[in-house]
Amino acid sequence: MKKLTLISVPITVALLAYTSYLALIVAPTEQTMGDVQRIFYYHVPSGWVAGLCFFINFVASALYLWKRSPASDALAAASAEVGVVFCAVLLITGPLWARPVWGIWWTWDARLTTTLVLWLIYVSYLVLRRFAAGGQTQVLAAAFAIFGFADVPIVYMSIRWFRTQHPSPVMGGGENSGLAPAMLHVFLINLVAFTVLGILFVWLRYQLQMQEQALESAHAQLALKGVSR
Amino acid sequence: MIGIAPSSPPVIVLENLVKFFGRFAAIRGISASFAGGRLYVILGDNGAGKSTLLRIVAGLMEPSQGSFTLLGAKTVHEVAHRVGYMGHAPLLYDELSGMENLRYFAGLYGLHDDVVGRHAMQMVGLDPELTRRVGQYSQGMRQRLSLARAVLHNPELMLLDEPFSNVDVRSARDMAAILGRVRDQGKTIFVVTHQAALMEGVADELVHMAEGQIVSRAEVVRDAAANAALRTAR
Amino acid sequence: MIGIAPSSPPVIVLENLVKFFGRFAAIRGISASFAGGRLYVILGDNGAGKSTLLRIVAGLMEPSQGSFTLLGAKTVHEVAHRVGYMGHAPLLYDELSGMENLRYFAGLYGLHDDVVGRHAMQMVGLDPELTRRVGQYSQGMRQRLSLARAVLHNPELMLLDEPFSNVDVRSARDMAAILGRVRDQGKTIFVVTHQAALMEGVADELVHMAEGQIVSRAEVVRDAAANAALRTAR
Amino acid sequence: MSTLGVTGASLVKDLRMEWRSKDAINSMLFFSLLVVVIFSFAFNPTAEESRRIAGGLIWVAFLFAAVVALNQTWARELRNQVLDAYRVSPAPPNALFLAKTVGNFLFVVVLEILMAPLFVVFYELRSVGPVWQLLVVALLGTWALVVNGTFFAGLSIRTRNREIMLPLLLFPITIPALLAMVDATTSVLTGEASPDFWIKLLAVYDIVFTALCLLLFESVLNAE
Amino acid sequence: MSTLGVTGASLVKDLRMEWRSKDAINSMLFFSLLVVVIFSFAFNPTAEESRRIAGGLIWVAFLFAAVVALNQTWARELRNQVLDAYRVSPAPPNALFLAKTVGNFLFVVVLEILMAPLFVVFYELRSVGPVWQLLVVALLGTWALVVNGTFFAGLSIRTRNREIMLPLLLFPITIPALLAMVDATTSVLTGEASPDFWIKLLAVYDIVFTALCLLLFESVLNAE
Ligand code: HEM
Ligand SMILES: Nc1ncnc2c1ncn2[C@@H]1O[C@H](COP(=O)(O)OP(=O)(O)OP(=O)(O)O)[C@@H](O)[C@H]1O
Ligand SMILES: Nc1ncnc2c1ncn2[C@@H]1O[C@H](COP(=O)(O)OP(=O)(O)OP(=O)(O)O)[C@@H](O)[C@H]1O
Ligand SMILES: [Mg+2]
Ligand SMILES: [Mg+2]
Repeated sequence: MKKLTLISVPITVALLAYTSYLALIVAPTEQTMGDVQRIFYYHVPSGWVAGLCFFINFVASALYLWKRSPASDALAAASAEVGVVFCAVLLITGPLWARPVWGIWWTWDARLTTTLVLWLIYVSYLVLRRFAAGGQTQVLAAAFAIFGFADVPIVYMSIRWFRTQHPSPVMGGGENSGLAPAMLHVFLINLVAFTVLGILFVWLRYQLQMQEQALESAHAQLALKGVSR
Repeated sequence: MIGIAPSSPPVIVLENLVKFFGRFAAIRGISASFAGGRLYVILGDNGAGKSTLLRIVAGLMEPSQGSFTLLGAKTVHEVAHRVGYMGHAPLLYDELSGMENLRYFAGLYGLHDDVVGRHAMQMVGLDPELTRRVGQYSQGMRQRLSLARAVLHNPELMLLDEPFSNVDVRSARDMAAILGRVRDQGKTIFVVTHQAALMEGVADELVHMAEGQIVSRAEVVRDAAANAALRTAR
Repeated sequence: MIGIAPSSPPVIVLENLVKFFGRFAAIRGISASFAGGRLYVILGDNGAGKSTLLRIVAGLMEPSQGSFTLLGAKTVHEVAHRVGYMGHAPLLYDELSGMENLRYFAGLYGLHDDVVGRHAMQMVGLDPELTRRVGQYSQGMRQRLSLARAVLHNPELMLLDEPFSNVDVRSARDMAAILGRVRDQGKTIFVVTHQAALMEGVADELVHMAEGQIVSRAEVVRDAAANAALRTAR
Repeated sequence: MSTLGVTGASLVKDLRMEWRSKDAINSMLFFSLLVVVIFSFAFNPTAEESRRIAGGLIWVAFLFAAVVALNQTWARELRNQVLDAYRVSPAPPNALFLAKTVGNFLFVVVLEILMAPLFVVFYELRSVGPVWQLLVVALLGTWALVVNGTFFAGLSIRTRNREIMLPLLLFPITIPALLAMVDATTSVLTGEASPDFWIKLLAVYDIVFTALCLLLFESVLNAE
Repeated sequence: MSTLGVTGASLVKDLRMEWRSKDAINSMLFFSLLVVVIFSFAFNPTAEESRRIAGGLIWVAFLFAAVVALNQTWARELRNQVLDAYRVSPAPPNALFLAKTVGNFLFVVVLEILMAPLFVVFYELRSVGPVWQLLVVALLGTWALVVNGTFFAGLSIRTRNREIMLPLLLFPITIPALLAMVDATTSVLTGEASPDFWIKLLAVYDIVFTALCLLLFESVLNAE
C-alpha cells in the first residue's frame, strides 16, 4: 500500500506537468475566444472529478448506514472533501472564463446553479461533520449525505427550465457539437490526468483518515490498559 | 414474583464492555453478571463511568466494544417495555401537569388507562389530582414524579441515575423506602448515588466503580453491622 | 484577623426581607444578623428559599420588600470586591483553561498579577500549569476551580450555594476542609448544602430554613457531641 | 405502541403544550410580520415589480419563520432531556417524527393563513391566474419545507451550535423546493406561465423526501 | 477596574475563545452565503433590477447573519451562568457591553469584507457613485446594527425563547437605520441621488443609540 502511494505520487505529478504542457502550449488556440478557452482543459475535468467524488460519497454513506464500517465512513469523508475542492475549482474557473467571454461573472443558469447548489450541500456536509459531537458524527453525516445526493437530480431537473447560457454538451451532442481533433486529444489526456489526480487525493485522504482512526484506537487501547490517562 | 432468591437467573450480563469518548475510555472492559430481584447501589467518584454504564445498558448509547444481554435479549429494543430508566435530568415536560406527563409516557408503552398513572403517582406519594404544571413543582416533587415515570409500566428492571441529587434529606429517605418496597415485589433495581447512607437498610449489594471498572462488589446483610459498613463505605 | 470572636460586628443584617416570584413568596420576611469570622451552614428542604436568599445578598436579585446591610454598606456594589459568590452553576468559561479563567476574573477585581490565580488554584489543590480547558475537567475539578474563582480576591465574605452537589465524597471532604481553613483566617462563610454531614467539624452555626423563613439557628460546638447532633440534624 | 396511536398522542401533547404557551406561533407570527415589513422597506418595490418578486418574498419570509418554529418544537423535547424517555420506550421512532412534522405543518399553515392578507395589503397583490392553484402550491410547498425542516432540526439538535446548524443544513437541501414554490407562485400571480411543471416537481420532491426522512429518522434519533 | 482595562480584557478573552472554536465566524460566513444564494434564487433579479435592489439584499442578508452571531456571543456568557460572576464583581457593566459591541463589530466587518466580492459577482454590481462613500455607509450602518443588536441580545437572553426574542426586539428598532443604509447604498450604486442625507442620519442614529445603550445597559444587566 505504502509503496503504491509512493509510486503513484510522482507519476501523477509527471502526468499533470505533461498535460499542462499540452493544454497551455500544444493545444491550438480557439478562434473566437482566444487563449482564455484553455481554461476548458481544467474546467471540465474538475467538474467530472467533483461529480465522481460526490457519487463515491453517496455510495460510501449508504454503505456506512448499512454496515456501519468505519472504513466506508472514512471514504465518505475523504471523497466529500476532495469533491468540494474540485467543485470549488470549477466554480472559480467558470466565472474566470465567463467574464471575458460573456461579459458577466455569473448568471443563474442551469449548469451554474446546479454546481453552486452541489457545492453548498457538500460544504454543509463538512460543517456538519465538524459540529456533530463524538460518536454521532458518522451516522448524522451519512444521513445528510443521502439527502444531499437525492437532491442532486431534483435540483438538476428543476433548473433546466431556466434560461440557459452555459455551453451545451460538447461530446455526443447534436450537429455542431464536437471538438477539433487536436483539442479533443489534449482534452482526453487532461481528463485522464485529473481523474487520476482526484482518485489519488481521495486515496491519500482516505489513508490519512484511516491512520487517524488507527491512532485513535491505539491511544484508546493504551488508555484502556491504563498506560495513559 | 415475591421473594425471589438471590440465585435467580441474571438479568444483566456484561461481557468485556468498553466505551470510548474519543481517546478517553470511560468504561474499561467490564464483565459482570447481576442476578434478578435485588437492589444494587452503584458507588464511585465523579467520572468513574457510572452514568455511562447505565446509559449503555438502557440502550441510549452503543458500547464501543463488548456486548451485553438484558433480560435474556441481545438488543435493548426487544425488552424496552420491561425496563425503566431515570436519568440525571427529570425527563419530564415542564409545561404539562403530572398526570398529563404520565398519561403521555404510559401511551408510549401502549398503556391507555389512567389507572396506571394514578397508581404510579400514589406510589411515590404524589396526589394524582394535582393540576400544577411540572415546571412549578419543587425539586423534590419533580424527582418523585420522575421516579413515577420510570416505574409507570411496572418494569422488571429499573436503572436509576442519582435519583436523590439536590433532593432534600426527607424526600430522599421516602424515595429510598419506596425503592425497597418495589424490590420486595421481585423487581431488580440499580441505583447510582453519591449518598450511600440513604440506601441503608434497603440495598442488597454495593457495586463500587472506579476509572471505568467495577472494583468491588459487596453483599449487604440488611442489619446494623452492614449499615455501619455502608456508612463508612468509602 | 485570625481568631475573631463570635461577638465580632455583624457582616450581614437582614431586615424583614421578602421576595415574591409572581404571587409566590419565596422569602417570607427574614430578619437576622450574622456575626463575622464564622462558618454558617444553611440547611432546608427543596424550595425553602436558600438560593434565593443567597442571590439577594450577593446583589444578583432585588428583594421585593425589606432591606439589608452587607459589611456595613447599604448597596452591594460598594463592597463587591470584598464578597465572593459561588452559585449552583460553575460560573466558568468551558473554552478557557483554568488559569485563563482565573486571570480574567482577577482582572475584574483589578488584580493583574498571575500570582493571585496560582495561589487560588494551589489552595484548592489544582495544578496551575494544567493546560486543559475547563470543559474537559471532571465535575470534581470544576467545582474546585469554581471555589478558587469565588475566593480569588481573598474576600471577607463568601456565599457558597451547594458547592458539593454531584461531587464525590472524597472531593467534597477536601473542599469542606479548605473552607474550614479559610474560616480560620477570619473570613465569614455561608454554605448552602443538603449534605450537612460533610460540614462536620468545620461548621460554627447551623441555620435552618423552611418555607422562606429561618426557623432555627443552632450553635455548633466542634466536638463529638455536636457532630452527632449534626448527623441527626433533620 | 402502534405508530399511529403514538403519533396521535405525541401530536395532541405538542398541540396542548403549544396552546398553553403559544410561544412558537406568536413569535413566528410576529417574526414573519417583521420580515415582511423589513423586506418591503428594504426593497421598496414598485407596484409592477412587486407582483414579480412577491412569490420570492412570501416564501423566503415563511422559510425564515419556519426555521424559528422548527427549532422550538425540538428544543422542547430536549429541555429536560425528555427525548431520552422516548428513546428508552418501545415506541416507534417514526411516530415521533410524524407527530412533529404534522404539528409543524399545522403551525406553518396557520401562519400562512394569517399572513396572507398582509401580503395582499403590503404588496397590492392581485392574482391573474386561478387562486386555487396557489393553495395547492402552498400546501405542497409547506410540506416540503416542514418535512425536511423537522428532520434536519432533529438532526441538528444533536450537534454543538444547534440553532445555527438548522439553516446551514436545511437551506441547501430545500433550494429546489423553494425554487419550485417561488416560480409556481410567480407563474400564478403574473399569469404568464403555467405552474404545472413546478407543482409536479413539488409533488415529486415531497414524496422523495418524506420517504427518505421516514427511512433515516430512526438512525438519526438513536445516533450517539 | 477601569472601564477601559476591563473592556480590553473582556475583548481579548472573547477573541481568544472565538479563535479557539471559529464557530461563530465560520457558521456566519456560510449562513450569509446561503442567504445571498436563497435571495438571488427567490428574486432572480434581472441585470437592471439588481442594482436597484442590491442595497436591500445586502443589508437584509447581513442583518440576518448578524442576528445569528449576536445571539452566540451572549450565549457564551450564559452557558455556565458566567454572567453572574461578572455581576457580582465590581467591574463596570458598560465595560462588558463595550467589549461585546466592539467584538461583534469586528466579526461583522470581517464578514462583510469576505462577502462583498460575492455580491459583486452575483449581482454584477458596479458602483456609479464613489466607492469610498459605500465604505462610510458600511461602517456607520454596521455599528448601528451591532450596537443595538448587542444591547437587545443582552436584554433578550434573560427571556424564555431567547433565540427568537432578539429579532423581535431588534428589527423594529433598527428599521430607520436599515432604511438609511439601504437608501444610501442604493444612491451610491445607482448614482441617481446623493447619499449625504442618509449618511448624516446614520451618524445621528449611531450617536443617539450608542449613548442610550451605554446609559441603560447597567439596568438591563442587573434586572432580575
Ligand atoms: C460561471 C461558472 C461556470 C460553472 C459553475 C460551470 C460549470 C460547469 C459544469 C458543472 C460542467 C460539467 C463538467 C463535467 O460534467 O465534466 C461544465 C462543462 C463545461 N463548461 Fe462550464 N461552467 C461555468 C462557466 C463556463 C463558461 C464561461 C464556459 C465557456 C463559455 C464554459 C464552458 C464549458 C464547457 C465547454 C463545458 C463542457 C460541456 C460538456 O461537455 O458537457 N463554462 N461547466
Ligand atoms: N459525551 C461525552 N463526551 C466525552 N466524555 C464524556 C462524555 N460523557 C462522559 N464523558 C466522560 O466519561 C467519564 C465518565 O462519565 P460518567 O458521566 O459516566 O461519570 P459518572 O460516574 O456518572 O460521574 P458523576 O458522578 O459525575 O455523574 C467522565 O470522565 C466524563 O468526562
Ligand atoms: N425565578 C423564579 N421564578 C419563580 N419561582 C422561583 C424562581 N426562583 C425560585 N423560585 C421558587 O422559589 C422557591 C425557593 O427557591 P430556591 O431556589 O431559593 O430554593 P432552594 O432552597 O435553593 O431549593 P434547592 O434546595 O432545590 O436549591 C421555590 O419554590 C422555587 O420554585
Ligand atoms: Mg453520572
Ligand atoms: Mg438552591
